[in-house]
Amino acid sequence: MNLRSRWLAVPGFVCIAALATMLSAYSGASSSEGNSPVQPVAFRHTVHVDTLKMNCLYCHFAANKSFDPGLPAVGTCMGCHTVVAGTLPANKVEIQKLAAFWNKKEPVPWIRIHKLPEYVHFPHMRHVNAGVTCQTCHGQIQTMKQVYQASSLNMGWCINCHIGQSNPPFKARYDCSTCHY
Amino acid sequence: MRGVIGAFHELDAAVSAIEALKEGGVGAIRVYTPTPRHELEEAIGAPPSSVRRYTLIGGLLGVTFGFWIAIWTSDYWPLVVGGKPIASWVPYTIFGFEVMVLVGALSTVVGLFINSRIPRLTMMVGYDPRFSHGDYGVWVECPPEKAKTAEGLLREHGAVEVRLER
Amino acid sequence: MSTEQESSARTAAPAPAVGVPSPGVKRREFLKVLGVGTAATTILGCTSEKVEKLIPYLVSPDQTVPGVSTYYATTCRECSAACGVIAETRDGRTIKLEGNPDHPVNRGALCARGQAALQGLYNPDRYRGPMVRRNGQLQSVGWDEALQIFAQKLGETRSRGGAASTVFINQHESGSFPGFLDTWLAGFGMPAHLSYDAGADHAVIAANRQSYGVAWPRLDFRAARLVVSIGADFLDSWGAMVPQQLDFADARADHENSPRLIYVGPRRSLTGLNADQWIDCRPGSEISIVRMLAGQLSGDAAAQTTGVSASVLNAFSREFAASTSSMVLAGGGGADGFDVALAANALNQSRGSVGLTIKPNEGYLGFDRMAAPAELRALAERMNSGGIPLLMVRGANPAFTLPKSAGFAAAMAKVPFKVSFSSYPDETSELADLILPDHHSLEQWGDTEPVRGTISLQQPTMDPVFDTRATSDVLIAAAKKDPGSAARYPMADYRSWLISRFPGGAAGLAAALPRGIASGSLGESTTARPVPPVRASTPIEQSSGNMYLVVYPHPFLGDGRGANKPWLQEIPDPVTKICWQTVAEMNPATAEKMGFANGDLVTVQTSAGSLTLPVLRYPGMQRDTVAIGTGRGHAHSGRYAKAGFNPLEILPLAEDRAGGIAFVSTKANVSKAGGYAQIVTTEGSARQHGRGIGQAIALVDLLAGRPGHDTGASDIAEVAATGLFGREGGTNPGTGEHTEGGAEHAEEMPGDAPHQFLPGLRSPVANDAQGEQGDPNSKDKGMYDPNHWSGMAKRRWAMTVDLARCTGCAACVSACYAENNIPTVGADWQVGKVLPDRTGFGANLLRSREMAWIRIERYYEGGEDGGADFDTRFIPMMCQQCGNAPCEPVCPVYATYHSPDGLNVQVYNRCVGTRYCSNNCPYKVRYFNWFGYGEPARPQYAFPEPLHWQLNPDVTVRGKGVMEKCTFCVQRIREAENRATAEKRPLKPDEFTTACAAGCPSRAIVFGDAADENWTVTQMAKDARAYHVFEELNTFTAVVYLKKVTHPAPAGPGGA
Amino acid sequence: MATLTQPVPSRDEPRRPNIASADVQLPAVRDYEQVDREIVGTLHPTVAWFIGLGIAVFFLFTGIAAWMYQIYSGLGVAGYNPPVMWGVYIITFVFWVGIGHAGTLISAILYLFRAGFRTTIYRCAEAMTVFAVMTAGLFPILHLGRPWKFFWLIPYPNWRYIWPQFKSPLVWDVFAILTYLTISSTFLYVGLIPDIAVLRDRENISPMRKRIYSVLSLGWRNTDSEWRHFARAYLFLAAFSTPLVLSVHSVVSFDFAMALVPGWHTTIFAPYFVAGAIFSGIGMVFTIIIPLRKFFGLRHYVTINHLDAAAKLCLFTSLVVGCAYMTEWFVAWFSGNEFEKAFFANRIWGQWWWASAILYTCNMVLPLSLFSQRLRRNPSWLFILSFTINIGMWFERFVIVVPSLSHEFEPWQWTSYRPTWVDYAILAGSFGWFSMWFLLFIKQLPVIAISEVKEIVPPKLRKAHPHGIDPAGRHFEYEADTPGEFA
Repeated sequence: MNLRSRWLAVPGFVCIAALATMLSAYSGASSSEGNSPVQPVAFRHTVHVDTLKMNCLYCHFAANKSFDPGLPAVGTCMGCHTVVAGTLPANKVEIQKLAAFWNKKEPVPWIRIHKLPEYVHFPHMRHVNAGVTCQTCHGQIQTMKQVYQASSLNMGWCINCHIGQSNPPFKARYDCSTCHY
Repeated sequence: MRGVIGAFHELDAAVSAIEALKEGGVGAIRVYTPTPRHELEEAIGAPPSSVRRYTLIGGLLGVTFGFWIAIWTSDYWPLVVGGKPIASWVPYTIFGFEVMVLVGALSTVVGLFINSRIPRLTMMVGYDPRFSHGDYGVWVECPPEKAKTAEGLLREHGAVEVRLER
Repeated sequence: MSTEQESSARTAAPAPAVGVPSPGVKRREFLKVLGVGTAATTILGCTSEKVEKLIPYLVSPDQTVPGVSTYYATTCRECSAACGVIAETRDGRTIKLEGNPDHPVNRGALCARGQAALQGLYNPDRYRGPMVRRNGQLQSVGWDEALQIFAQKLGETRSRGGAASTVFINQHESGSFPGFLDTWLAGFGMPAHLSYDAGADHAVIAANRQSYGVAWPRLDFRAARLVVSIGADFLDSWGAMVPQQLDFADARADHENSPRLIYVGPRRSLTGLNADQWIDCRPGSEISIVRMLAGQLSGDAAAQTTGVSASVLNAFSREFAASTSSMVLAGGGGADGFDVALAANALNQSRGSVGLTIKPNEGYLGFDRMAAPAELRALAERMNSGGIPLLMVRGANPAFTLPKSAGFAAAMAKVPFKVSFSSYPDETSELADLILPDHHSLEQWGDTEPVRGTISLQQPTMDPVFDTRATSDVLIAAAKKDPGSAARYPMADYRSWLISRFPGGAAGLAAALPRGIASGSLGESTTARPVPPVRASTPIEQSSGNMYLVVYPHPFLGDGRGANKPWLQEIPDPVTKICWQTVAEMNPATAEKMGFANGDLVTVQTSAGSLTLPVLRYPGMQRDTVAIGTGRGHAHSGRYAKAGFNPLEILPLAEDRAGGIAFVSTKANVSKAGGYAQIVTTEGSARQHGRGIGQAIALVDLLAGRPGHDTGASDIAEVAATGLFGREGGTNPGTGEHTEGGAEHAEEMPGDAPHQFLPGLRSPVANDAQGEQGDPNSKDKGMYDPNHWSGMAKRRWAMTVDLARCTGCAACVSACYAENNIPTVGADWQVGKVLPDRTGFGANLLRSREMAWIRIERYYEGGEDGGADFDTRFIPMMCQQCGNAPCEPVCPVYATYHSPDGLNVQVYNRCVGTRYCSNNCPYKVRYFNWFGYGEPARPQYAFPEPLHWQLNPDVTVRGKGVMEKCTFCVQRIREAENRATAEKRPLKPDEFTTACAAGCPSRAIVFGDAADENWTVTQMAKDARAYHVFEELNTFTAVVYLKKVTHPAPAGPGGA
Repeated sequence: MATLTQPVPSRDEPRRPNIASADVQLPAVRDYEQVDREIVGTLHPTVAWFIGLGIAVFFLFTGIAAWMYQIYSGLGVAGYNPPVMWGVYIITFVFWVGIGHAGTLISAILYLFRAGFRTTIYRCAEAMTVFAVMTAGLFPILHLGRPWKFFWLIPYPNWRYIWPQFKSPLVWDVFAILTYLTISSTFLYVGLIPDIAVLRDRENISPMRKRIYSVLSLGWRNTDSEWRHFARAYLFLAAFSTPLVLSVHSVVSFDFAMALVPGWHTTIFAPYFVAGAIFSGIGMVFTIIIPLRKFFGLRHYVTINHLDAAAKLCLFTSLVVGCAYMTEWFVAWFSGNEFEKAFFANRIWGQWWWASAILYTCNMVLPLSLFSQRLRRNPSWLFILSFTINIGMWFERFVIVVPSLSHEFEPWQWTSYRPTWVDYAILAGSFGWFSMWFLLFIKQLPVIAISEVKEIVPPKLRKAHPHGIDPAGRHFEYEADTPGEFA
């Protein structure tokens, strides 16, 4: 490395660092997009939604009437799984895990994947009733072997839809107090 | 770079040497001086510095950017504050001005750097530390065959030391 | 730099909404609360990266939808009036109380004490389970063991023949429980219980019974033209406050037929401040006034005893004689209170007011069957003599609420076994041997008959917070353990017992529950208890001292039962504006003469003891009188109740002839103690310096369409006359042409908006807010364009506040605290931990750091010399949602901006905390989070478990270092919009309202869409009395105030 | 043909000119070698210097500790008393920004005006400017409720699609202060380049230092073309800095003037603040340079004539500031605005009379002493006066910020204000921070511009010495300091 290139190295590094910071900010790398934790019970959305054609609202019963989509009670699961024990050995193990929770009278401690910041009010029902499909935000959940966070869930991602730049286009109010109050 | 460097204790000696060298057409002259003196400047007779062009362009770029960033960002997500127009040019002149000063001044410095060829990484031929303290140096770039003439002229006008660089 | 911050905030993040089990708090087993979506009651400022659990229900509860509120109608038990409330319950927690609009007593309104019932429910100092005293210490035990002990003691007492002298003291309540209790007691051979309410005015109740045959008649202010209140604080602590306030405000709002109110008494209470005239008689001389009004005494003679000038009294006398319909109300707790009340009632009867303005047949039943305090004093004597083997106390706190000179606490120590059913630690339960904590009234079943023919139901709104049990169920359980009684108690619990008695049975109950009321009667006895032998007291003039001592019930804390609720401690007393502190109130002129500055410590010495406390100069004091409020200074209660002093410690025991405690019965020696304690108040200047904040208009001027002269706006008037502002409506020669609602302008500056009110009430687009100075060709951008597809700019949320109705009771403030998760900051541990420069309760308030988004300003007009002739202006001051908001353009990060629907929005998570917006707010309605009031790990945490269960999940809990303020309950606006969208319809006019407007017991606040003619607010804003505060600043506020209407004395210009 | 002569004072003119003029001379400085020797000679650390640095660092750490505590606990530990939402931090911010104005004024404006007395004091003043602005720049961050979010005030692209609110005076501040900091440090650095070259070219210098100085001097070789561009660039920088220095304090004054608070909302604020800033800046220059010329033995560089000239500037700005005060009173009275009147009554006679009294005494009354030539030429008096000016100017900002906020429109919200130990510790820390940088500066870099001093020192000539000597052929005599000079 000659003298000249050594002189250029310092500003070069600074530039690269600045560029990387900016790119990461824009790409949403600061979100936990792609996060896919292993759940206490390996629930298969593929089986329930894709194969059995269950409606999302069967389990997430409040998604069309509350801010909160609702999480199925263990009792809801056991409504079927007292009868359905699974066919594949791998699935049988998981259903037994579920039954174990039920027998202990403990709820399943699911690990949360999709989490908006605390100060954002996200009314599920407004979105669901406006025809925004679950997949728009949660990705092709019916094909996910293990659920992961499909979208960045950062503010720019929200805004894109609200100002009608999504496909299919939706439009919604986009002043701050729509979500932040 | 080849040439002759002569060191002078006295200012008038250096001035007369420069004038003599120019008259003799020995070669390109470069003067080292611990402080800028009008006498030397006039003797060399160089054209005005082109730093001013950098200043002008920088200033214009700055004022444009200042107004643009303020207006474009306000308009990008229009929110009314205090019943004021969304892009209100009156307060935005502050950005025009400040960014003009910032970019204009920085590009002036860039102009200085480019024109003066600094930062310089290598030693300059003929330079001697004494030139930053008190002595004047007159460097003539010339082929070896003209070196004798140059040396003669320098010594004649009072150079305390003359050195050939090759 | 901020890693420390972030990490501490991060660990704190999910606390309120996502429950972390902690020892001692009992949780619904199936309600392992979920944390999805609405988990917004958390600290902003951090993105939580840590692994968070989603805990589902084990079994899904029927009917509830997570994130959607359920509403239960029940009955408020905070005082005896028994108002109907609707409890909003979200995910198993009651988060807000509102008045029940169908309820005959409160008709949808709710007072501050009612709002604060939630802080009783979630009080962090509640007993978490039964306790028993072992080796002198209270120790937790299980319910089985506690019940065993209880049953055993009952049996022991009976077997030893002590049953007949066993005493049960119950916090007074109406309904079927008292009867149930008496039956139960009778089953054990025990005498009927003592139903005790230290906050009720026994002399008046007894006099009413004697005169009218009922305990508390309905007061029809609308029928009266002159109301004379002789120490009766009917807007506050005297009787059924909420309905009285509703009726009074309604009467005053009908300007033409509104009554004039004259207040007689040594201290101007809240009613006194709302009065048009105050007659500052000496304590104990009220009877002379009544006799004067009755014509039994000349004005001159009355002037002798009362210390009021004869001319005032003669004019008063003439006015009273000339009035067509009048109402004389007596109260004030004097030693001759019974006689005064009887005389006043006689006056009403002789003038034919009974049935016209005073309606015994429509009276309130909540004050029936109350035991006189003299009975408790007598009980103390019996206890002292050792005649009581077993004492049971539920709810009441006689050890604190009786004067210390009655010696109740000392006597209680001589009772071999004391059982307390109190939910909270207090001075009485502290002495108990067995504590069987009762459910909070919001956790249990019950009923009451507040007015004849209507049953008001009480039902649990949520599962119990702690391991408590309803006393009624405990009694049933104890009876079942007793072989003699078991047969009579076959029912499982009190609810079954209630159903069995309820008209229509279980089906009837189920049908009544949605509205919380049923017609019918429980047929309970309303007969008066016999008055016990009363101890004669010496006349006040014969006691020694240099000043009269007036002890009065605190408007919020009452007899002390509200003292451990931080809201009630923090919300300033509506009269004195004191928080967290007990002061000695004195007339400024007297204090000046005696050399007492505000805050100087004085010693108040009576024959029963002495108390050293700071002086407050309060112009509403008679010149020879010192007043101290009750309620504070608990020795054994919760963490918040320790603030202040208890004047009952120095009150010599005196009883009126009805057996009530005489609170005004002695003189006291007031002397300088040396030392100084800063006054904890929210008041800066009590004078508005002619700035026209609270404006008023005399009734005659209003009716004649004249602008009138108002001292409250005089300086501004001067300016307006010189033409520099020229925008002051109240002072300009009115032409009567109220085209847009306001008075005409004297002069207009070029470029001013052409009318006074509507510019601020229209859509706040940039061009509009600038009036004619705006560019006519400019286009409104995006959402601000009224034709934008979002339609947001079509609305303009606005509010009117009718000062002719507002009584300054501060119910709106408490409603706002409850709705908007406003932290209280006055506890002594909520200050800086290292070298704090101010300590003690209220330390943060000494630095004006209170967080109330709406505050009641109380300005005096006139009476600068300390005289009685001053008018009071109460102005609820909240964010004015300016169309041309000064706070917005100074925010560097758009944390505050104007929304297209007219709100001045505050985005908490965008705020960096420069506080410039607050500097630039002329109304000073922005509040800064100086400490992490919402972060559980901090000493400043304002919602110690389980108080945080009350937090509204729709509202962000603001983090440290951000600005917050009123946004017209934007969460309610969004909720209503969401509801309308779900039902695929537009918003209906007056479909919803803000928390302050909903709670207001005088209906002074009206909220709505000012851009839509169908909303009430639009009509209200057109009133001739309408004005904006600081209109000359061109802020174009969305809050319109309607001038107070004063009623000067008919004869002269005096009065107001 | 170049002329080597410069105007020579005629025999009839008084020897000690009463008017500071472009030809302020340094008679006791004879040649370039002396300049190098004496100025470079100040760069040796002494025990006293280390003690001073230690004290500065101690105060700095006190301030840092207080700030850490404040960040952890929240702003409540400071003495804020709503609605007094701004206090010591903003006062101190404006104070330091004001201090930071004299340097650029002296180096840029006086450069354009060819005021000769600037030559020997400008480096010092300019360094003071940079460090003062560095200090001032901390306060807007430090006073935030959430200081870790300060970068939201800077327009940077982000995935939220949100930007700063450019109508806010605080964003103007960000731009003005950052520009000013950048430009004033650039100006300082550009002026330093030839001097660093001098330091680099010394003999007997350690290789490490030589390397550092080589890098910092950017390979400066004193060639004629370097000097030519340098002079032009310097001129443009001065031309940019002149309106900048006026704009920066105007923008700072807009923080107040743009608000509608009585006592803030006036149009005179911009000139009033700029004059006040220059006034306080010159006060601080005296505070710094009078001890410096004594301890560094530079009395023949910074002569009494220099101090005299600066004192006149000080007097002038004091008169401007005094005029502004009186205009404020007049406007309050003449406007008939009740809020303004009530506020001024409270400021002068009410609650805050003591602060106003300090302010008026220090800024309006005491500087009048500078009408006396004797006092103007007495460094001890100037040194004492510089302290009262600094105190007075701090209180000027106090009187602007606190009484206005404590006595606004809404009487119900009238309050008081009392700082806590955290405020005081951070205030002390700011002085520690400033002093630390300045002390480090004076021992590492020349406090007097070597190459510029050389410009006014007579160059060696073969023929005669027409410059710097009187027509009789004698050197001007070195003018001894008048008796009674500082210590």
